[in-house]
Amino acid sequence: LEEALIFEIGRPDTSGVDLPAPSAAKARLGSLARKAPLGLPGLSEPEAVRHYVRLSRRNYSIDAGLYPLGSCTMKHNPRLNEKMARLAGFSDVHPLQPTSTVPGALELIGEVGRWLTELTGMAAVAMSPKAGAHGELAGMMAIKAALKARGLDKPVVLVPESAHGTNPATAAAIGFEVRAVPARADGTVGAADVRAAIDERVGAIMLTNPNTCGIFEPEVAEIAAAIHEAGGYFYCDGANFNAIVGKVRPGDFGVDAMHINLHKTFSTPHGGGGPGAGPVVLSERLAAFAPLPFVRVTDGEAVLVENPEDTADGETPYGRLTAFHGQMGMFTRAYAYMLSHGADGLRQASEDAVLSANYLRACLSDVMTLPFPDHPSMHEVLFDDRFLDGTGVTTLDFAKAMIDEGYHPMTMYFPLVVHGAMLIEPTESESKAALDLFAATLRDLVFAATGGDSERFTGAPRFAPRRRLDETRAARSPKLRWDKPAAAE
Amino acid sequence: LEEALIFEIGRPDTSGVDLPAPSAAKARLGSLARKAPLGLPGLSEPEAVRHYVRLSRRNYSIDAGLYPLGSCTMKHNPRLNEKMARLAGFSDVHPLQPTSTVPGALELIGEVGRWLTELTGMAAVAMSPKAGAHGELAGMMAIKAALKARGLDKPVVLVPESAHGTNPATAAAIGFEVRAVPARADGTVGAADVRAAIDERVGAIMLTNPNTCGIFEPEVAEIAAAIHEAGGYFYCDGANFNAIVGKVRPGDFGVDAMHINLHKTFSTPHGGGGPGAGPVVLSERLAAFAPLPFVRVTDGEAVLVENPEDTADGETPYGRLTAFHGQMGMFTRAYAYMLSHGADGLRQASEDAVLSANYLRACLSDVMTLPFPDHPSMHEVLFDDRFLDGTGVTTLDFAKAMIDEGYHPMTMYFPLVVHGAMLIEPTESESKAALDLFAATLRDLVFAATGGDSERFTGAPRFAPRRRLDETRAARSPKLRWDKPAAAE
Amino acid sequence: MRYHPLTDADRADMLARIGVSGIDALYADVPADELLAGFLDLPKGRGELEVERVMGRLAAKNLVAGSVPFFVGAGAYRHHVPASVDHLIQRSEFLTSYTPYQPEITQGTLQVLFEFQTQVANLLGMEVANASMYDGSTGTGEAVLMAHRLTGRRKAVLAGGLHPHYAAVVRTLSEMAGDAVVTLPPDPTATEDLLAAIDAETSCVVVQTPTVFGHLVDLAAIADKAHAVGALLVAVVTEVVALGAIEPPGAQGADIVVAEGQSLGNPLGFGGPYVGLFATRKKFVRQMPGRLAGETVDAEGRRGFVLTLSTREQHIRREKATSNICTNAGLCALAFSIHLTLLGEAGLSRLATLNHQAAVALADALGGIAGVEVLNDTLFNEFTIRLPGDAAALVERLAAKGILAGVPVSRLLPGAGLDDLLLVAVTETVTPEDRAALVAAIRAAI
Amino acid sequence: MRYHPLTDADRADMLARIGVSGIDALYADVPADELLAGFLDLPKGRGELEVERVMGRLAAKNLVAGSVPFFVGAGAYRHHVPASVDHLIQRSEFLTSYTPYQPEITQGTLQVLFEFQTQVANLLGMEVANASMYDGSTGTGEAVLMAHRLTGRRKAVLAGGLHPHYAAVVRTLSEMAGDAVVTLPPDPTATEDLLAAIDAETSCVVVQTPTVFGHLVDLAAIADKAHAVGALLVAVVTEVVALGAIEPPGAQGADIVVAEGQSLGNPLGFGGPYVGLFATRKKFVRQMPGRLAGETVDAEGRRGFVLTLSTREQHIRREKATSNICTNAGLCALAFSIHLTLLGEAGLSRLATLNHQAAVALADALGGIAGVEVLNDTLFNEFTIRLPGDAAALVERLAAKGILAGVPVSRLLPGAGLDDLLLVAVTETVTPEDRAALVAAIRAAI
Repeated sequence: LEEALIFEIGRPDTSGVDLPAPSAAKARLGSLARKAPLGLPGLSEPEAVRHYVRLSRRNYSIDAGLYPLGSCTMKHNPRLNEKMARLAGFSDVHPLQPTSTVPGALELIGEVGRWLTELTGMAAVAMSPKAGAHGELAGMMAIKAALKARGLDKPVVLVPESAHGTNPATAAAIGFEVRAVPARADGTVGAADVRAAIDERVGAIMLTNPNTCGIFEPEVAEIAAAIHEAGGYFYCDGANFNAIVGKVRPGDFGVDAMHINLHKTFSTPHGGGGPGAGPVVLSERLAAFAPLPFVRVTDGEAVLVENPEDTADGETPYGRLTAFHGQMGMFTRAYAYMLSHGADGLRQASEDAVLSANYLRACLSDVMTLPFPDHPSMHEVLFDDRFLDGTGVTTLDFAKAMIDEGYHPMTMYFPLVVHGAMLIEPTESESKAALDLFAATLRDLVFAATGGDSERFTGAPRFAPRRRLDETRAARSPKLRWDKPAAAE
Repeated sequence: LEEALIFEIGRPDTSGVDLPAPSAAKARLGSLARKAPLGLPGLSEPEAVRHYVRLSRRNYSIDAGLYPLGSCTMKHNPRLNEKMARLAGFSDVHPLQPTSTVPGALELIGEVGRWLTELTGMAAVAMSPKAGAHGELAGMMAIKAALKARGLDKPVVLVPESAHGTNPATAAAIGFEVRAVPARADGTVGAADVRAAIDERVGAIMLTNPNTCGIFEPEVAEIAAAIHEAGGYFYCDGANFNAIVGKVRPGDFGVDAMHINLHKTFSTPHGGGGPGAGPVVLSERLAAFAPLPFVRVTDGEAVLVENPEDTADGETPYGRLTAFHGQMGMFTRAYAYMLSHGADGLRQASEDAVLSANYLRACLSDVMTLPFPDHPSMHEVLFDDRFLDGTGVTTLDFAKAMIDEGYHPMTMYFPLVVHGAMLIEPTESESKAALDLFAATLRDLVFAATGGDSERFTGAPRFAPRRRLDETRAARSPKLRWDKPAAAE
Repeated sequence: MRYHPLTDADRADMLARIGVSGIDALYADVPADELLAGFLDLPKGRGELEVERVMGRLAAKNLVAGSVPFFVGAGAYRHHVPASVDHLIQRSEFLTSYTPYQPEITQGTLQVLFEFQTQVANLLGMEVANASMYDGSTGTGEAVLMAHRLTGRRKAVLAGGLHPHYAAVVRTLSEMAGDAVVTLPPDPTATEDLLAAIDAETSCVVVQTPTVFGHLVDLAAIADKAHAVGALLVAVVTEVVALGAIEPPGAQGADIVVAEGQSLGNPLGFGGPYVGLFATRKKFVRQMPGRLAGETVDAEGRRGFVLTLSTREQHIRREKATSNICTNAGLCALAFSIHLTLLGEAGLSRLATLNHQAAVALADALGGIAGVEVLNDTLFNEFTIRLPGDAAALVERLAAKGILAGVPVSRLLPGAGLDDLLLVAVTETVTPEDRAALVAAIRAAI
Repeated sequence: MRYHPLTDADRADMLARIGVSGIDALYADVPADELLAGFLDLPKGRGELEVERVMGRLAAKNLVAGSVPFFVGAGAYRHHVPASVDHLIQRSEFLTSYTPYQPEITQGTLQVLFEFQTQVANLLGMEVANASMYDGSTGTGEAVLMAHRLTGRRKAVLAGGLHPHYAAVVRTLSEMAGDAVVTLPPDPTATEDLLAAIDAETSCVVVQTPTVFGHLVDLAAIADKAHAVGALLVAVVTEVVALGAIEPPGAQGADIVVAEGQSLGNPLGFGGPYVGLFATRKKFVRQMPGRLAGETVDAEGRRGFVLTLSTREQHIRREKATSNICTNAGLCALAFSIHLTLLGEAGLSRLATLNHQAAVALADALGGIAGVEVLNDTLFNEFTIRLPGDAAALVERLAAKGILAGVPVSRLLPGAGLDDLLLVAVTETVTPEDRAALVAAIRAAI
C-alpha cells in the first residue's frame, strides 16, 4: 500500500487542533502582518495518526529486529528512560528559569558529568555539545584554545586514514591543517608512524580507540606519550567507548579530550537520525578551557556557570557552543541508563558487546574474510569482500539481500581502509539464539553467493517496502521538496 | 518472518525485571510454601520488547487503516484520552481509599453519568457494568427487580429475531424465558407484531435501536407504548447509540433501560477485545433499582453509595455487579472524549457517521445488493450476498479478498436475518478521500467476482501474515495452550 | 472539530451524491417531534488544552497512592509495573484493534492470547485457561454458574474468607437466576468449619486464598470433601503475586480457579479495568465461559491461531450460551502477560518473597504495639489487625496526615460487628520508611 | 541485569566457541596494567522502582512551568503539544531506527524528512530546507559559515536584536576559524542603524525577527543593502509560531533563514533537544550543511525517498565537507512536522493570533502600571519592559511567590547596563488569570 504525502491529502483549512476563536482585538504587527498563504496542509487527527503510523511501518527498527550497524551501536532503548525524560520536573522546565527554581535539573547534569568523568578517568566534562560531531568540535576547540593560551603555533592535526570523516572535517572547520597517518597492515596505528609524522607544527592527534576497524589500538599509550612529548594534545574519538566502559579508562591511556555519544554508549534513542548528545570529557591539561555554560559542583551544590562574569579563578572558557545548557532530555535518559546498570552492569554491557562480536566472528570467519585477523575484535567485527571475489555480488548487493532475510544490513564500505568493508556490531542486546540465527542466515547467504545464485543479490531487496532505489538519479536532479503539480487539464 | 512463542524462547531463570535480593527472613506461609516450579518463561527486556513489537505488527488496527466492522464502531481513539487516563490522580488511586481522599474521582464518575443521562433523556445511570453485555445484564436485572417489587409474575422477554446474540443470552442468564418476534420484510420490527406477541406473561422487550440492520425502528414509540401498556419494560440495546447522539433521546421514545458501550459511542479503545465499559441508563420507573455501588450527586457533591446501609429513601438497589465501582479508566477516556466534542461535536459525530454510511451505500448500491432498500441507513449499511449469486464466491471469500486490498473486512454473516450479510460501518473518522478509495476498491472486487475471477477470492488472503486459517481443525481438536514437546531424541 | 475529517464542502458533496437535501433526511425514520431541535444542555466542544485543565483539576483533588505511605489492598494491589508494559500496550496495533475475528490479520492479538492462556493455566496450576474475564469478582460469578451446569445442582457455598464484594456479586447473580447461595459468616481468625457446610446438594464451594483477611488456606481437605459429595471446588485468588510463593490452587485439587489479575501489569485505577483469570480442567472446557484462542494451521501448513470453540458463545448459541459475555479484557490481559513474561518464574518468585518479607516485618512491628493484635498465623502480603477502637475512624485520621493505612473491615462488611478490624497490605513499593511511618502513626493515634 | 539477554551459561558457551578462556582474553590489546581490576567508584545497578525514586526526587526539586503563571521565553517557548505527537514519536519504528542509510527499509523516516523539508521551506518562505540542524543557535553558526563559502568573504555582521546566545555561538565558531564578526550593541528599543554596518567586506548580516527584545523587523531594506554590496541576509527566527502571523523572511529577501523549531512539537526540556530549521535558495543548495532527503524511484518505478547530495558531507568530503555535522535532530523534526501537520495553515494562523492577542493584552496591562514602561511598538508574543529597579531581583522575588515572570536581560547580557529590562513572553498556555496574577504581583512588588 502506498502512502501519499501530506501535501497531497491535506487541506489548508483542515486542522487537527481545536483552538478557541480569537477576539477581534487589534494587532500590533506594524506593517509586517502576513500577506500571503504559506501552503501548509492540515490533517484532522485521525488522518494524521494514520499517516504517521503507516509511514512508521515502513521503517526497520531495533525493536523489530537485530540492527548490526557497525560503529552505530544500535542497542536496546529502555522505555524507563523515555518515562523518566518525560517527568514534568525535567521536560517542563525552561532553560532560563531562575536557577534557584531548578536545583534538581542542575544536580542531574552534575551527576551525569560525574559518572562520565569517573568512567573515563578524566578531570572535567563539557555537557553542552549537541551530538558526537559537536562534541568533537568542542574538544578540538579546547585544544586550540589551550595551544593559544600557551602561545604555541601548532596548526597541524594528525588524523589516521581509517578515521571517521567527521575527524578531518572538524579539524578543518576550526582552521587546523589535517595530516594523514597511514594505517598499518594489521588495522592499527603505529606509534612509530605517529612519531614520524610529528613535527613542531603538530598540535594534536585525533585517534579513535577502539578504532574504526574494531580493534583496540595496542600502542595507544605510546602514541599519547609521543604527542604529549611534542607539546600537543590527544583527542580521542569516543564513538566506540561502549566496548571498554568499566574495563579501561581513556584517561589512563593518555587521552586529553574525548566526546561521548550518549546515544551509542548510554542508549538514548537514535530516532531516525537524532537527536544525539556529545558531552566531551577533558583531562587536567584542558579542563580550564571547557566552554560555557557548564555546571560546577561544589560541596554537593550544583551551580550553573553561563557567562564569563560567573567564572571562578582558573576557569578560562573559550566561548559558547549552543544557546542553552545541552541536550537535557538525553541526559535524563542516559542517567536512567547509568543508574539502572550501575558500575557492574556497565562493565557487563561492554563485555557482552565484545563477546557477541567475537562470537559472530567465530561463527563466520570460515566463510567470510577477515582483513585483520591478528587482533581480537572489540564490540564490532570487520569483514572485507574478498569472500565475494568472482561471484558477481558486491558488498552492496550482499547487504540488500540481508534485507530480504529480515535483517538490517551491517555498515558497508566503512572504514575506507578496507575494500568492501562490512562492519558488524551486534551489541550486548541480542540473545545467543538471535546471534545464532543471524550467523546461520549470513552463512546461507555466503553459500548462495559463492554457489552462483547472484540474482538473489543483484535483484534484492524484494521483500521490502521498496525495491532498490535509484540514488544516482536523486543526486543528479535533486528533488528536495514537494511542488504542486501543474494542473492536469 | 515467524515469531516463536515465549515458551519456546524464554528461560525460567531469565528476568526482565531487576529486584533487590530478599533477606533471609523467615517465611510465614505455614505448610503452603510452593513446592514445584510453575513453568513460566522469562525474557530479558530487549527480547520481550521485540517479541511484542513483532507480534503487534501482525495486527490490523484503526490507526493503520479503515476498519468497517459493522456494529463494532471502530472509530478513531484520541491519544489525549490515553494521556488523561494516565494522570496519577486517576490511575494511581485505590478503589478502597477513604472516599474523603478521592473527591475528584467521584466527581468525574458523577459527571460522566450526568452526560449520559442528559444525552439519553433518562433519569439515572448505573456506572459499574464492565462491558456492553454486562450492562445488558444490569439493565435486565433492574427490570426483573422492578417486576418483583411490583409483585408481577411476568417471566417472558420478547426479543426480535434480528437481535444480537447477547440479548437472548442475557435474558436467559437471569431466568427469563425468551420469545422471538419476527422481523418484517423491510428489516424493522412492527408494532403490530409486538402487540400480537404480548400476553400477560410478558415483562419486557429487548430491542436494538437503531437496529442491527442499521435502520432506525420507525415504530419504536408505538412498541414502547405497547409494552408499557402491558405493564412491562422496554430494554433498548444501546450498541448503536452512536448513530443518534444529540439527534434523538432514547428516553423520548420510551426506553426504560439501555446500556451504552463506551468503547463504541465514546471511543475508548477496543484493545483487541476489551476492556469495555457498559453503563446502563434507567428511566424514572427503574431508577430506584440501580445496583450498588453508585455515585449520588447532591448539591454538586458526589457521594459513593457502596452498601445497602448507605442508601437513601427510595433507593432499592438489587445488589452488586462487580467488586468495585466500574471501569474508571474507561470513564476518564470517555469524559475526555465528551469534553472534547461537546454537545455540538457529539451531534456532528453522529451525523457524519450516518452521512458516511449512506454515502458508501450510494456509491455501492448499483453493484452490491441491499436487502432493505426502503429505509435510509443509520451509521452502517447492510448488504447481502445476492450480488455474488453464481460467482462461486462466498461472503467469507469476499471478505478475505478485502484483506489483500489492505482493508479489514466488514462484519459478515450478521445480522442472521439476512443471507450472507455484510454490514459496513465506516464511522465518522474517515475522510471523504478514504471513503472514495474504499468504495472504488469494493467496486473493483465486485467486478472481479462477477467477471469470473473467483480464484482471487477463494485463495485469499495472500498478502497477510497468514493464508486462510483452518478454523474447523482448531475446534475439532482444540489446542488451547502450549505444551512442552516430547523430547526429540 | 479535530476528530472529524469531513469538511462542510465534503458533507455537501456527499449529501448530493446520496441525493438528499440535508442530513435530517437520513433521519426520516425518527418521528419528527422526537428529533432534537437544538443542542442538549451540555457544554460546547473544547480543545486539548482546555480538556487537560478540566481533568487535571479533578485529578489533583485525589490523594495519589504513590505519594504517601500506602497499605491499601483487599482485592487490588499497588505493584510496580515496568515502563515497557505501558509502552507496548499502547502500540497502535494492540490498542486500536478489535476482537480478532479475522485471524489472518490479527495473529498478534491471537498469539498473545494463546500465550496468556498458557501462562495463566501454569500460574494457577490448571490445565486450561480462557482468554480472560472482566475481573476476578465477575469471574467468580461465572465460575459458580459453570459449576451449576457441570453438576446439575444449584447451590453454592461461599467460604467466610471470600471477599465480601465477590460474595455479593455471586449472590446478586444467583438470586436473579433463582439459585441458592450459602454464605458463611466472615472468618477473620480462619477458624470456620467449612467442611460441615458442604452437602450433597452443593454444586460448588468457593474458597479464597489468601482469604480477604490474609490467611492462607489449605485447599486439599476442602477439595476432598467437595469431590466426595460430587461438588466442585472453586478457588479464588485476588492477589496473584502470592502464587510466586504459595502452592497453586490447581495443585491442591481445585476444579475451577478464578483470580484477579490486576496485580500484574495493571494500575489500581480506582477499581478498573482489571482482568479476570479463569482456569479449569481440560474435561470441563466446553462449559467454560469466555473467549478462547486455539492453535491451528493455515492453507500453507504454517502454525497460526484462531478464536475457537465459539459454539459455546452467545453469538452462536444465543439463549443457550455458556454466558452472555461478549468481550474479554484484552488490553489488560496483554499487560498482564507482558509483565509476567518480563518477570519470568525467577522474577515472580523473588517479587513474591519481597512482598511477603515486607508484610511479615510490618505485621511483627504492628503486633508490637500495645493494644494492637495481629490475627494472622499465616499470611502472604496482607493481614488483619484488631485495634482498640474503630478502624475506619483511625484510617480517616491517618489519611488526613498523609498515610493510607489500609481497609477497615467495616468498609466491606458494615454492621458485621467487625469495626475494630483493619486490613493492611504491603507490597514491594512500600519502603521501610513507609512502614516505620505507619507504625509510628498508629502508635501515636491509639 | 534486565537489559542483558545473555546468561552466564550462554557466555561460557560463547567463549568456548571463540576459543578463549575468559572475557579478558578479548581485551588482550589493552595493556594489562590499564585493565581495571574491580568496579569503579560508582553505585551498583538498580531496578526500575529504585531508579524512578532517585530521578523522581530530582525532578520534584524543580518548579514545573505548567504549575505556575509562566512568562519565560527568550528563545524557548511553552506551547501546548497535542497528545498524539508524543504518542507517534514513541512508535518503535521511529524511535529506535537509525539514520536512513538503507532507504528501502526506512521509507518512513525518509518520507517524513521530505515532508518536513517542504513544510519548513514553505513556513520560512524559502525554496529548499534541509532535514534539520541541532538547534537554532548552531544553525545560525552554520549559516554564517555557509555565507562565507558563498561570498568568499569572512566578516559577519550581527544585528543588535540577535539573541545574545546566538551571537556568542557565532563568535565562538568564527574566532576559532579566524573569521571576523561585528556584533552591534544590544538594541532594546529597535533604533539601531544596521545598514551603516554593512560594507563591501561583509559576507552576511544576521538579523533576528522578532528580535530578542520582541520587535518585528522589516527585512526588505536590509536585504536590499546587503545584496547591493554582495552580502547575504541571514534571517533568524527563534519563535516559529510568529510565522503564522507575520511575513516570512523569505518573502522579505532573506538568502538563508534559520529558525529554532522547538515551539512546535517539542517541550521546553531545560534547553534541549531542540530542532534547528535551515532553508535557503535553490541555487545555494550545494553549499547548505546538513542532511537532505530527496525523491527518486525504485527499480519498479515507484516513488521513493533517499538521503541525497551526500557528496557535500563529511563522510565523503572529509576535511572539505560543508560542515562536520553528522546527524540531525530526527525525532524532534518528526515532532515538529506532526504538530505542524495537525495545525495546518488555519491552525497555525489561529494559534499565532491567540498568542499575539494575549501578549498585546498583557503588554497593555503592564504598561498601565506606574513606573513600568513597555519598549515595544511592535511585538508578536514577547516584549520588553523597563522596571524601576533590578529585573533579576524582581524575577527572584516573584519566583518565590510562584510566578515565573520572564527573563531579565541581565541574564543574557550581564554587564551591559540593561539590568532594569525584563523580557516577558505570553503563549496560548497562559490564562487571563495568569496574566492578572503577574500584573498584580509586579504592581505590588515595585
